[in-house]
Amino acid sequence: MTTELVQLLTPEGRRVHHPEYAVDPSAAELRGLHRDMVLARRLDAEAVTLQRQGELALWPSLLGQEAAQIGSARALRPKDHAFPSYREHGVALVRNLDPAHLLSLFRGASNGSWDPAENNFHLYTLVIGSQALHATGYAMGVAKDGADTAVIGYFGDGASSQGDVAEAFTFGAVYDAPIVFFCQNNQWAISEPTERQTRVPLYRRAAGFGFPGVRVDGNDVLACLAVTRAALDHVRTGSGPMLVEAFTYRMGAHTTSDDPTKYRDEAEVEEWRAKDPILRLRRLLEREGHADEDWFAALDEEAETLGRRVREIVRTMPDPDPSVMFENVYADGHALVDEERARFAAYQESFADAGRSN
Amino acid sequence: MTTELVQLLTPEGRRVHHPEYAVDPSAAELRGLHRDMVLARRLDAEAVTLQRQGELALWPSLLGQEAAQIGSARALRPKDHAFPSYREHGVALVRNLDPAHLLSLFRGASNGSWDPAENNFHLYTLVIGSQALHATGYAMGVAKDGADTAVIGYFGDGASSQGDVAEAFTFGAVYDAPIVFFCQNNQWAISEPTERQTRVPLYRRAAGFGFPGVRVDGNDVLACLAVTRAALDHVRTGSGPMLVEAFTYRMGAHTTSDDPTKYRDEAEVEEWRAKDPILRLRRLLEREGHADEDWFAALDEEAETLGRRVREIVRTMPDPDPSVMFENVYADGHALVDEERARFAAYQESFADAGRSN
Amino acid sequence: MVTKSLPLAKALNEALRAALESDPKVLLMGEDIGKLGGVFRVTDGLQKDFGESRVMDSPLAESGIVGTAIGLALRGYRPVVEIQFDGFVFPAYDQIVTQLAKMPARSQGKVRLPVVIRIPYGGGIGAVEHHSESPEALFAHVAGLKIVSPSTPSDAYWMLRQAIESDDPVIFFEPKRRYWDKGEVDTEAVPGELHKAQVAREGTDLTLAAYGPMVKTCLQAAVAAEEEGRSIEVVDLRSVSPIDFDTIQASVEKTGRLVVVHEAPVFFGSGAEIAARITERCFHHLEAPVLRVGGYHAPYPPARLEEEYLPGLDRVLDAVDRSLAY
Amino acid sequence: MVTKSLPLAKALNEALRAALESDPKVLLMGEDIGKLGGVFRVTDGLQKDFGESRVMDSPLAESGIVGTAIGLALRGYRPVVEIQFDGFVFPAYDQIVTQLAKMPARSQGKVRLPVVIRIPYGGGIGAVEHHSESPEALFAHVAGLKIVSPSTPSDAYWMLRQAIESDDPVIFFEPKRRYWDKGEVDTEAVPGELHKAQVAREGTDLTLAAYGPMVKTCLQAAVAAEEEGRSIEVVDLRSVSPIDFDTIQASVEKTGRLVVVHEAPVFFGSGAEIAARITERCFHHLEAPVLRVGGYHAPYPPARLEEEYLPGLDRVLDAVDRSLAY
Ligand SMILES: Cc1ncc(C[n+]2csc(CCOP(=O)(O)OP(=O)(O)O)c2C)c(N)n1
Ligand SMILES: Cc1ncc(C[n+]2csc(CCOP(=O)(O)OP(=O)(O)O)c2C)c(N)n1
Ligand SMILES: [Mg+2]
Ligand SMILES: [Mg+2]
Repeated sequence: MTTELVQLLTPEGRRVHHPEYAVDPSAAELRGLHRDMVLARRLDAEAVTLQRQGELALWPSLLGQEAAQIGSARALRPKDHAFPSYREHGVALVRNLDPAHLLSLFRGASNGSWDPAENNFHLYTLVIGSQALHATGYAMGVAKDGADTAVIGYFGDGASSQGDVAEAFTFGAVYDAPIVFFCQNNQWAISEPTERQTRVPLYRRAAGFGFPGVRVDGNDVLACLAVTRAALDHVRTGSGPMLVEAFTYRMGAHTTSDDPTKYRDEAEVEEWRAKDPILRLRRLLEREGHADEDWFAALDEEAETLGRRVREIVRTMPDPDPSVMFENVYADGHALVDEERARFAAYQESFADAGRSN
Repeated sequence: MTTELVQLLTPEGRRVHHPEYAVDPSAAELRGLHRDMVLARRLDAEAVTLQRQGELALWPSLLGQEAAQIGSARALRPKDHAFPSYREHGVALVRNLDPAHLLSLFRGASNGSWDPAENNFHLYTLVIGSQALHATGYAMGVAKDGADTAVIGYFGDGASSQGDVAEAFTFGAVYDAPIVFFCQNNQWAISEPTERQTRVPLYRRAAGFGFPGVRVDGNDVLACLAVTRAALDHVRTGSGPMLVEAFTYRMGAHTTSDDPTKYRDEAEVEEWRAKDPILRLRRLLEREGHADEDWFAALDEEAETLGRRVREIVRTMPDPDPSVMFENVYADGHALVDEERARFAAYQESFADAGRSN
Repeated sequence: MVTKSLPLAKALNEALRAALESDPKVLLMGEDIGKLGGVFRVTDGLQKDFGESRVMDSPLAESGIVGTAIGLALRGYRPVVEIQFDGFVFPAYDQIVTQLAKMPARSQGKVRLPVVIRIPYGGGIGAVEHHSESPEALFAHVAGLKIVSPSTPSDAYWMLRQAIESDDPVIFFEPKRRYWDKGEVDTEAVPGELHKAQVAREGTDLTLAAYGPMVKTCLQAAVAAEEEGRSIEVVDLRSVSPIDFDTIQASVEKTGRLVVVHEAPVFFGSGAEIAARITERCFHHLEAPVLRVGGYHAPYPPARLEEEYLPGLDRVLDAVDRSLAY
Repeated sequence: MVTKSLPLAKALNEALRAALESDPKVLLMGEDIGKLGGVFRVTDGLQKDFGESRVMDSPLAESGIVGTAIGLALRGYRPVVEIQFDGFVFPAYDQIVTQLAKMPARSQGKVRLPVVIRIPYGGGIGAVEHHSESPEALFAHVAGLKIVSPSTPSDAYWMLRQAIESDDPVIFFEPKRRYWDKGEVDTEAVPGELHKAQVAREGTDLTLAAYGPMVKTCLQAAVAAEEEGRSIEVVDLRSVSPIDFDTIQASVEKTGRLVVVHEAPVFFGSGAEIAARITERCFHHLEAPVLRVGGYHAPYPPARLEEEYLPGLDRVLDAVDRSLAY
C-alpha cells in the first residue's frame, strides 16, 4: 500500500520527495492550510457538542479528514465547482460558505438553504453517490461552454459501490468531462470496513473506465493539495476525468447517532491518531519556523471565536415558518400546492380563532 | 488490440498457439461446435423471416455471434447456470431449451414461459443489465451451498454502462461468488458504437473491481470455449468472479425493428463478414479432415428440419387464454386479483350472452 | 396562422427543433437519439442539424442520463431527456424522485431544474415486455414533478414547447400508439395553459375523463353512445400533475356522472385520485359513484393479450352503462 | 401461551431470530445489519448467533442488494432485505418493480421469489432529509408486490413471520417512530391472516382507517372524540396491497362515514384508492364523502416543521368534524 500512496509529509512532519508530485507553498500558504484545518476541526467539535445538547438533530463529524478536505479544496480555483456529499464541512469552510447553512441543515431547520452559485459549492447530498452524476453533468456543461473551469465531486468509500458512481465514471470518461472524482476513503461506511465494498484499492477503479487514478495520503495536506491540483490541471486539459482516492480515517462516529464501539477496535483508532493531519503540519511549521507560539495562540483564539459564533448561530436560529413547506416546490406554481397552502393557512387561522392548540 | 485478444483460430481456419489458453477438442467435439453454430444460425434466420411475415412481434438476431455463444455455452457443465440477456438463442440451444419458448416470447404469446431450473438456463431479461445481479446473487447462493457449480451471466457492451452491472461486479468480488461475467461486445448498442460506452477495452473494467478480465476473439469458437472454460474453472476455486469480453460483431440489425443503414457503414459489416465464425471452423474441419461433404450436407438437412420445425411451432402456436393475465401474479393469491379475474370472466360471459364483440 | 397536418411524432420533432432553434441552452440527451433519430424517429434529423454537442447520444444508463441532466441544468442548460420506453425509466427513478423533484425545494428555490423527461408510454403496439407500460401514477404521487400527456399532434407540439420553457421538471408522457395519428398543428397559435384540461367533446349525460392515448378511445365511445341516445362529454385532462379538477368538476356538475379512463392499472392509479377528489367536491351532484376503467392489477400481458388488458371501446361503454344504471 | 412485553423493534428482532432458526434458507441482507445490528438495532445480535453467511453486511448499493436477493431466491434462499431508511429504497426501485414484482408472472409461476424487503418508514423522529418518507403508494400500484405495515409489537412479530413464510415478494413497512412502543407479544398464538384488516376499536358514528404509525394517532383521536360524545371506529388496515376492503366496507355500512389517515402525501396516496373503492361499494351508505388526512404535496419538510406536516391528532379530529358536519 505504502508504495502506492503519494505522501509529501510524514506523520512526523518531515517533507518527503515524490518523483511526480510536488508543491512549494509559501510560509503564508502553509499557515493558511493549518488555519483552515484548525478552524474546520473547531467548527466540527462545536457542532458535535451542540448535537449532544439537543440543539442539532445530527452531525457527521469530519474529525481526521481535515487534510483531505482542506488540501483538495485549496487546490480549487475560485471558478471551479465543488459537489460535496454530507461530511465536507472543511470544503464548505474553504469555499466561504456561511456555517449557518450547514448548521441549519443538521438542526432540521432546512434541507440545504444555500445558493450553489454563490460560492460554487453545491448542496449537500445525503443519498449516497447521487451527486457524482450531478458533478459529472455539470462538468459536461463546462466542457460545452469551453470554460476553463474544473469540477470536483466528493464521495466516500462506501459510495464507490453505488451504480450511480460507476455511471458517473462512464459519462465523465465518454464525454471528456473536466471532473476530479475525489473519494475520501475513511475506511468505514458506518459499520462496514472498506473490504465490504472492494477487494482492491479504490483508486484502481479508474483505469477500467479509461482514466487515471491515484491514491494520496489523506492525512497529508500537502500531498492532498499537490495531487488534487495536478488532477484539476489534468482534467482542465480536456482529457477527461481523474480519480483521487484520499486514504484517511474517520476518527469519530459515523454521525452523532452512531456508536462505533459496536463494530471497531479502539486500537485501530489509536493507530490513526498518530497520523493526525493537523499535528503533522504543525510539526512542519514549527520545524521550519513558519509560525511561532504567538501565531498558534492567535489561531486558537480565532478558533474559539468561531466556536462561539457557531453556538450563537444555533442558539438564535429561529424555526422556519411552517408555510415554507409549500414554497419552492415548483417554480411556476401548481394548483394543488396553492390549494393546500391556502387550506393550511385557514386551518392555522382556525386555531388562532378557537384557541385550540396544534 | 490484437495483442490483447485471445485467438486460437485465424479467420482462415488455422490454429494459433496461445501461451495461456488451449483446448484440444476431439473431432466429434469440433463437429459438435460446428453443428451448434449452424443450427443456431438457422433458427435465427428462420425467426427473422417469420417476423417479416408478421408471425413474430420482434426478433433480435444473433447473426455473427454464434462462436461467442456456442463456445461459452459448451464450456458449461450441466449443473452450471446461465443467465442470458435477450439475444442468447445459441446458448439456449446448447442448454436444450425448446425453441418454442423463445418463439412464444417474441411472438408476444408469453413473457418467458420456461422453467429456469429445468435446463439451468434462466429467463431472458429485456431490461438492460438487470440479470447481472441475479446471476451474481445466484452465484452467492452457490457459494453458500458449497456447491461445485459455476454461473455465467451474459450482457452486452451497451449494458456495461448500467449501474447494475457495476454493482454486480462489486457484489461478486466482495462475496467471492463463482460467476463469469460474459460480455458479448458486438460493438453496437442499437445505434451507438462502443465508444459511447467506454474509452478502453471492456475487459479491463474487471481489474478495478479486483478480479481478472480477458478479451477473447468472439468469432473464434475454440478461443471462446477455452477462455470460458478457464474462467469457469477459475471462479469455481472460490477466488471470485472473472470477466470475459468476447470481441465480436452484430452482423444484422439490432432487432427486426431496427434499420442499421441509418447509423453504420456497410463497409464495416463487410469487413466482419470475412471473420465469419462458422466459415472459420468449417475451414478447420475441412483442412484437418474432421468432416466431409456428406457430413456438411447432412447438417444442412438437419438445419432445414429445424427451420421447418420453427415455422411449424410458430404457425400452430395458439394464443394464450386471456385469463392467464391474472395467473401467477401471486403465489398466495391477492384479493384484488381474484376480484378482477372474476369480473373479467363475467364480462367475457356477457359478450357470449349479448353477442356484442370485444 | 401556419397550419400543417402532422403525425403526432412529427409534431414532437418540430417542437424539439423549434426549441433547439430558439434557445441555445436547450439540449437533447438519450439513447439512440442521434444518428438513428430515436427508435420512434422523434428526434430524426436533429443531431445532423444541431450537432453532437446539442443532440447527445448517451451511454446506456438511465440514472446516468437523468443525473447528468440535473448537473447540466445546474450549469444553466435545459436538457430534454428521452427515455426509450416506459419500462426503462425505473433505473432513473431515484434520480427523478429524490434529486430532480426535490432539489428546487431543498435549495429553497435557489436551484431550478428545467429538465424535461420524454417517455413514450402505453400499449397497443404489439410490443414485447416493458414496452407498453403506463407508469404516470408512480410520478404523480411525487411532489416537485409535473406530469403531462398530450392526445393530439397540436397538443404534442405546444405542450412540449411549454414543458421545455417551464422552469420545473416535467415528465412528458407521449402516447406512443398515437404517434402516427395525424392532426392539424398551428405553430403560431397562442397556446392555452399547459396544465388546463380541455373539453374535447360536449355532452350532458355523463363525463368521460382521460388523457393521452385514451382520449381517442373515449371520443369513439362517445360517438358510439350517441347512437344509443346518450350524450357524453369528454374531458381531455392533458395534465396528471397538477390535475385540473375545476374543469372536471364543472363537467360533473352538469352531467352528474363521471367515468375515468386510463391504461395504467386502476389500483392506485389516476382514477383513484380523481374519484376521491371529485366525490369530495361534487358529493351532492353525483348520481353514481365515479367509475374507473383501466388496467388490471397484473403485469402488462404479452402482446397477444393486450387487447383484453387495455381499456377498449367496449369496456368504456360498459362502464358508461353501469354508471347510467344508478 | 408465551406472552412478553416487547418494544416493536425488539418484536421484529425476535421474529427474525425465529425465522432464522426455523428455516435454514432464511437469510438477512443489508447495510450495517451485522455487527452494528442495524441503525435501529432490529437485527441486533443476529450475525453473532447465525454467522456472516446468514446475516450479511452488504456493499452500499440498494439495487445490488435487491438484485442479488432475487438471485439468491432463485437458488432457493428466502432473503430478508433491510433498506436502511425509506428514502434509500429508490436506487432499488427498478429491481423491485421490474424484476422482483414481475418475474413470477413472467415465468408463468415457474419462478417464485420469497423476498421480504423491510423498510423503516415514516416521520416523527426528528431526522434529516430522506429519513422520514412514506413511499408505500409507489409500490402498491405495482402488481406482483404485497405491502404490509404493522402497528403493534404483536403484529410486527407475526406479520414479519408470515411475510417471510409467504412465497410472494413482500414489502414490509416498519413504523419507525413506533419502534420503541411496547406491547404484548404472544409468540405461540395462531395469527390471523396477513392481509386482513382489524377493527382496533369499535364505534358507530364514523370510521377512521389507517395503518402503521397512524393507527395509534387514530386511536388517540377516537379517545378524544369520545369526550365530545362521538363514537369512532378505528380500522387498522395492516395491509396496503391487497387492501381488505370488505372490513372497511362492513365498518362504513355501520357508520356511514370514513376518514382515511396516512403520513404519505394525499395526492395519489392510499386514501385515494380507498375513497374511490369504498365510494363505489358503499355509494348509498355514505353520508359524507370519504375524507383523507395525509401529507401535503411537498417534499417532507425539515424536521423542525414535521409536526406541521404530519397528520396529528388535531388534523384527524378536524376531518372527523368535517365529515360529521355533512
Ligand atoms: C442510498 C443510500 N443508502 C444508504 C444510506 C445510509 N448511509 C448514510 S451514510 C452511509 C455510509 C456512507 O459511507 P461512505 O460513502 O464511506 O461515506 P462516509 O460516511 O464514510 O463519509 C450510509 C450507508 C444513504 N444515505 N443513502
Ligand atoms: C434499461 C434499458 N434501457 C434501454 C433499453 C433499450 N435497449 C434495448 S437493447 C439496447 C442496446 C443494448 O446494447 P448491448 O448491451 O450492447 O446489447 P446488444 O443488443 O448489442 O446485444 C437498448 C438501448 C432497454 N432494453 N433497457
Ligand atoms: Mg467512508
Ligand atoms: Mg452490443
